[in-house]
Amino acid sequence: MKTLIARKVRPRPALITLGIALAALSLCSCKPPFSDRDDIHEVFRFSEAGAPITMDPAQASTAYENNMVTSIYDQLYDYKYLARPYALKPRLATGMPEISDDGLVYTFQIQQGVYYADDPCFPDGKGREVTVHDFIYSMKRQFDPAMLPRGEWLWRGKIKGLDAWKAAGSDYDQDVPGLQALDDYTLQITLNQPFPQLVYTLTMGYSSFVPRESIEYYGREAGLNPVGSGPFQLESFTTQRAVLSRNPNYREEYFDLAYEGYAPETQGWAGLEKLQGKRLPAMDRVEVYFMSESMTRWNSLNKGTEIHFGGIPTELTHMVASQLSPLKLRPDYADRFTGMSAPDFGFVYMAFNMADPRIGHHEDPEQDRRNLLLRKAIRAGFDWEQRNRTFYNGLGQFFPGIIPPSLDAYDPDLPHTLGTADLAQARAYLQEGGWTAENLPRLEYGATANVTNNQMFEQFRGWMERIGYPREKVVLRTFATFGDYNRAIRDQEVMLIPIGWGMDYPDSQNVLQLYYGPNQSPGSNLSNYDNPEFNRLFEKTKVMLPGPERTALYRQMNEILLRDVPTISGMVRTSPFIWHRNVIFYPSESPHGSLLKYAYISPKTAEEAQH
Amino acid sequence: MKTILRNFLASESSRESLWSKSFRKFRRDRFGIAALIVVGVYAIIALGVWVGLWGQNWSDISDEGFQGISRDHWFGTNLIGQDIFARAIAGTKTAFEVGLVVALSATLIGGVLGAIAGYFNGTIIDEVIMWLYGCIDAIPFYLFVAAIAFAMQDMPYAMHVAMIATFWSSTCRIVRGEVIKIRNLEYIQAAHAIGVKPLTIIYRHVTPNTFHIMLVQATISFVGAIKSEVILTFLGLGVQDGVSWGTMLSESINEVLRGHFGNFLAASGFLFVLVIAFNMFADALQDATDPKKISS
Amino acid sequence: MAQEKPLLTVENLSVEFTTDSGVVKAVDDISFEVAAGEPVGIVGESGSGKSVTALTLLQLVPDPPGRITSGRIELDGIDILSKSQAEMRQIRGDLASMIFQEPMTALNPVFTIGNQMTEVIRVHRKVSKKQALQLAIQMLDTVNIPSPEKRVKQYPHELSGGQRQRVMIAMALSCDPKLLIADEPSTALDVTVQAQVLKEIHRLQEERNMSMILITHDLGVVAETCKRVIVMYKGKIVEVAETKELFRNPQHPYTRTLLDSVLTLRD
Amino acid sequence: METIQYAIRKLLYSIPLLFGVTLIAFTLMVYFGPDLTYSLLGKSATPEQIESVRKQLGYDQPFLERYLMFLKEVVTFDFGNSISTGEKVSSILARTVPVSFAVALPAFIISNVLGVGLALIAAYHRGKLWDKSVMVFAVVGMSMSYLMIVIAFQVIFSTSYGLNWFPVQGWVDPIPDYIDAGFFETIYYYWYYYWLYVTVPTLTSIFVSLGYNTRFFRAVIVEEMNRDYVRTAKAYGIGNGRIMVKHVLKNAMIPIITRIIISLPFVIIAGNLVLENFFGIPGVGLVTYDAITNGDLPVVKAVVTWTAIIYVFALILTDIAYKLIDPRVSFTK
Repeated sequence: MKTLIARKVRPRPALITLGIALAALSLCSCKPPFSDRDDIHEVFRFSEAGAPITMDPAQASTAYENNMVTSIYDQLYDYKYLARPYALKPRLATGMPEISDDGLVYTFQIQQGVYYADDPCFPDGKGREVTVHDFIYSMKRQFDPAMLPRGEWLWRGKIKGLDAWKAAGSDYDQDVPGLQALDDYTLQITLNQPFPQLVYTLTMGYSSFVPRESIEYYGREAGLNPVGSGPFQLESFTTQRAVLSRNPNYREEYFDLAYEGYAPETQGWAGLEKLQGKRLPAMDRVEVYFMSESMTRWNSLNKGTEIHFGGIPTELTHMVASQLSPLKLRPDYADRFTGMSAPDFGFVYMAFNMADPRIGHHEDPEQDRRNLLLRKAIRAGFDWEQRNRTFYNGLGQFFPGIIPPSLDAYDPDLPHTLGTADLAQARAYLQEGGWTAENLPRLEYGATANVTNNQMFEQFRGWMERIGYPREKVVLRTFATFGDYNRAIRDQEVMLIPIGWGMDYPDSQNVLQLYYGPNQSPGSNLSNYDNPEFNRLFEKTKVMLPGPERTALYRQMNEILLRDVPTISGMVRTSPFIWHRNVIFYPSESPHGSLLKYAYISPKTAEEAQH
Repeated sequence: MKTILRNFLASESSRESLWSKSFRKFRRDRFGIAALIVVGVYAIIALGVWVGLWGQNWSDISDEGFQGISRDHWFGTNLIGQDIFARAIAGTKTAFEVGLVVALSATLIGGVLGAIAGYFNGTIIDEVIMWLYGCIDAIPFYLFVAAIAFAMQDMPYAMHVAMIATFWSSTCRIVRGEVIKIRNLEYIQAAHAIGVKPLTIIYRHVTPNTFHIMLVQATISFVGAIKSEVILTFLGLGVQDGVSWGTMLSESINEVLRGHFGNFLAASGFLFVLVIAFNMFADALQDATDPKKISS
Repeated sequence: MAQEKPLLTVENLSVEFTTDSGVVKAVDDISFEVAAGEPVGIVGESGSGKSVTALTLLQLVPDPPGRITSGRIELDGIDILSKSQAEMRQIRGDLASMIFQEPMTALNPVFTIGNQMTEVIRVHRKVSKKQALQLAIQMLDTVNIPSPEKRVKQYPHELSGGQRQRVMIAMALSCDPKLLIADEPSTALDVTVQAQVLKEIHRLQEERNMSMILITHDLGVVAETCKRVIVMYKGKIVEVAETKELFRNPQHPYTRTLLDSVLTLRD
Repeated sequence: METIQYAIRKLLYSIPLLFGVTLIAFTLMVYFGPDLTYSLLGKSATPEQIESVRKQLGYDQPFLERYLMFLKEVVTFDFGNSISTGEKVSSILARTVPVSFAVALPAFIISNVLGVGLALIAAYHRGKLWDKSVMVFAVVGMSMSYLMIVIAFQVIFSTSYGLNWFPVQGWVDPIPDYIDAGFFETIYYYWYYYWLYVTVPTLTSIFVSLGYNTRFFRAVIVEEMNRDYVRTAKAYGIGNGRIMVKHVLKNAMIPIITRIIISLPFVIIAGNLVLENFFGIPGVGLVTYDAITNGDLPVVKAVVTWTAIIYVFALILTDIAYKLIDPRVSFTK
């Protein structure tokens, strides 16, 4: 047996080589597919910090949502692209409304021959013509609780019969006296009392023209399947990205510089002439990316190939820009980007919960007086100027009271010293009120849990320590979500409420209503401020047409707020934006929504291409 | 009866020798000792913060943010002008607090439940405990922690509770397995036979034999807790009012691109050194207390 | 026989172990010879260094903690200690084979008997899988395992302890080693099975005319199988003698205590 | 047959587990979870509106009623529509789970294979330099915070501050309609973009998990190497490499496979929310996290339930794997 079997020569043990398929990684050196094709569509890529949740005009309420809704749906009016201060222009309406002498009846004409985008919700998949019935339907939806509407408060009690319609059970077959279609293209709105801001509200996404077919066809998923007559239609939508493509049924609209309020001396740098005469939307395809991490957002923009337009993260502003107002980019960025700072159409402020007897209104007049002094002391210790420097690159703009500089009732003569801390004054107030480290109430500062809020709180605590507040008496109450924070505010449980207000239209009424007594939580009066004098003035101005008389009253109300200190306000934030050099764009914060149709990537000239 | 007693004594003495042997073995592990010293230094730092010796100025703000490195500010200052070094020092206390609270509670709960489950192996008690940790294991960690943190929001210990609620299960599983083994040993059977009450057996004879496992598990939980704290804080579920390395790292995310590495370096440096020391300590501890390794 | 060169020569072998409590000399300067075809017993209580000696013969002492500090081993003219691990692999299982004490764990539980046996055969012999399996079945038959064709497809846990030890023997002998080292081959088995297995080893050793080193703590086992006995105590060889001579006239006091224990048990 | 019977029996046994998971999830995430009411209201709400929304969300129902509703959803696998977007939960999962899976899978496979490989190398050279290097690497890897690695890797691989090889964020687009791509072009297109987007997240998660995997696998393998059969194999001249790869590895497979399979459901369903957040990947991790933070209960309920179900299946799968590996395992006990 032994002879039969040869001794085997053992091979050396083969080394266990871990051949991992990292070959895939080498692909970064090869060419992207289709990159040599010249018919690849140019896409405008836009980034935002947050994502829309729904695109149903009845519900869309955030800036992100409004941006989408106004790109997809048409409203009666819009703002001019370039005019500052903001100026209205008709969108679906053919002109400004005819208003009756008593200011109660508005008559609107809309364009004929405007069609919805094609969609399976229509009988043969073809978009039908837009009529004023769609507007009436949309307004009724705001008063139908089943639609979970969010814009109802704008028109509450204002349109004749609409609240009664809601009370009667929101039956869409029932007529509303205040919303009448005289014919398919003529709309008549009748008000209960004058509402000078009505036309402003008709630019908002809430008042879009919505085809009833689509809402009924898509049911609960209507918010994901918007069907409008606007410049774009929604191609796809995930939590990370929305893709908009040109609505082929979109009416002919051409860009006119002069009409949009172009001011060559201040806007000439933006290259907007290249847009002149272009049919809108200027791009076939727009991709909106939602990136909550500002680091990701910036990396993606700075790369030069991914995102065309975005904001500069606050933390990086100094690295990117040599000068902020007006924005001047550093040379290495200026080669690639154009930039501009645009002030927010809104502001941040810190409200005191006046319903909290520890700091707000108090039955006992003496305690009420002491509380006022405490609020004054806190305001004197609050350093907007430093907050601006640390969190807003000094780009923010402080304003006393509640009327921000972008509104005509803004009073430039108000004391701006309130914007900087005055420690001596603060301590004097505390002393006057008999407040000592022992008897000072605990300050509870509310916020949703995140890093920036935490830092803002710590800064606030630092200020309070400076005016003599013991560290342990300034505490942070965090909330996991904004919804929970909001609930606590509306339940009047939060003592110090740092919050922001995004304005809905350029009229001070929109901000003064924040202190109107009947608007107390759960309404928009988060401070739960209630002053009969203020309330009386508010009711008086509510129905007044714009004019010097109303402006004077607005200013008077603002001064009452400064005197009573229900709030420490406020600051208008300004965001620096940058975009690739070949992109033609002029950014703005709300009230604008539908800016995306103006975004344009200009083809490179031969010279530029060589460069 | 005599033999039973002798067995008892033998087991007691062998346990004693196991600990002294482990100690001897650990003492020879140079890495282990070095790691322990590092952990000790951190513990002293944390203790100092706790009693108020240093790191008390972590919340003081100054007018200028992002100051560079100077004698006053060893790692510079952060956005709102707070001294990063003081914050890192104060963060040590937070880390130890989170680590200790979570490690001790989770190990205690896991150990006790594991011992009970193991001792009553096969009975309904065992089934219930197994069911409980089965359920917890079936829910993804971050979802579970986030859910607890939300449900308990506004309570300063929400994060701790969340981590304890998830961390105990692995200790419980391991201790249970070990106890099932121990339970079948002669002397436990004997104790049982002479009528010693089950709880007494568990307390006197079973749990002491799982201490080495619990010790190692506690070190692992400690590291797990301070690492999870970072992610949870980043997600907004962690430390709310106070300072931790997690807050600092979250702050640093947007600072590194701007070229301010103070927060990032301080927090990740402090965290990294502690975690690596703890990991090495845990390793050395495991080596030293592993009876299999002692007998060989 | 005496003039012939011995198959195995061990000279001045010392092995040390590093333990928690310091360095221990497991084998201390031992020398012995095993002639071709000769069965030799190594006897000693546990810890006397006999197992370590056996492992050292095939360079199987784990290093660390074990370390061969001095000595020379010559097996069939090969200087074992100068060989690399790779070279040793060709020797193990082929020139010299080993049987272990614990048949329950010494076989890999997750492979079939046939798989494990053919693997050993194919490591040393250039044969096909089929041929190797054939050989394995033949070997199982040789060690008197009933229906070996069936057995090769079974897993270790499906066999009884005695059968498993027979499988080990079959495996050890499958490449016709010149030296068989049996480390307590029967200790873990039932008393009745013990005798059968020992008889089997004895028979095969004689049939094949192998040299054998039988390691045991039980002098009784040696008495039946080995001509010569080496007694080890605390790492040292304390006595080497013909088996009969040893039983009749033990020289070393330790041997006498060992003998006493055998005799008392037999009583 | 025996296996199927076993699986069915095991499934029945897992009903209490599912019950427990749903109860815990319900109590924590639904009953005490975030309140969506105010997110669904406008800027200025009236108490009646609040009441109406709470009613529509079912918040006014008692605990038991709501839990029973949930159980009914579990039994019928119909979790309805997301509260916030209105999208069907099933379509959310269908859209996002494959993406998370595609992102997690390469990292999962590579880090386990690499982990086993490194563990084998370390165990093979136990106590030597190789072992020590691997273990130091593992401990260092384990000691780094996830957040640190994500930040560093994004900067290093994807930005103009670093190598700039990969996109910062994003996910594979379908080929545009107007391009008619051939079969191979299509394959190349998806292959190319898939790796383009998945590489950096993959490297990140490999880096994060490799240390843990290697250490665990090494411990398992070392323990297995001390077994008697290894000594036997050695004594019969079988090479060390072969012993490691054939004998030791197969025996060590049971703990290895347990770890791998048990972690699989979390990889698929729970996704990886930090990664998805930083790299802009439309996966299920982020959707779930958003759902928890927004209080979008239908999504949370669906994800938790599905995870638990898949977890149970994974447990059964591990038991079956045991049987395949270890002939001693029997289901009939």
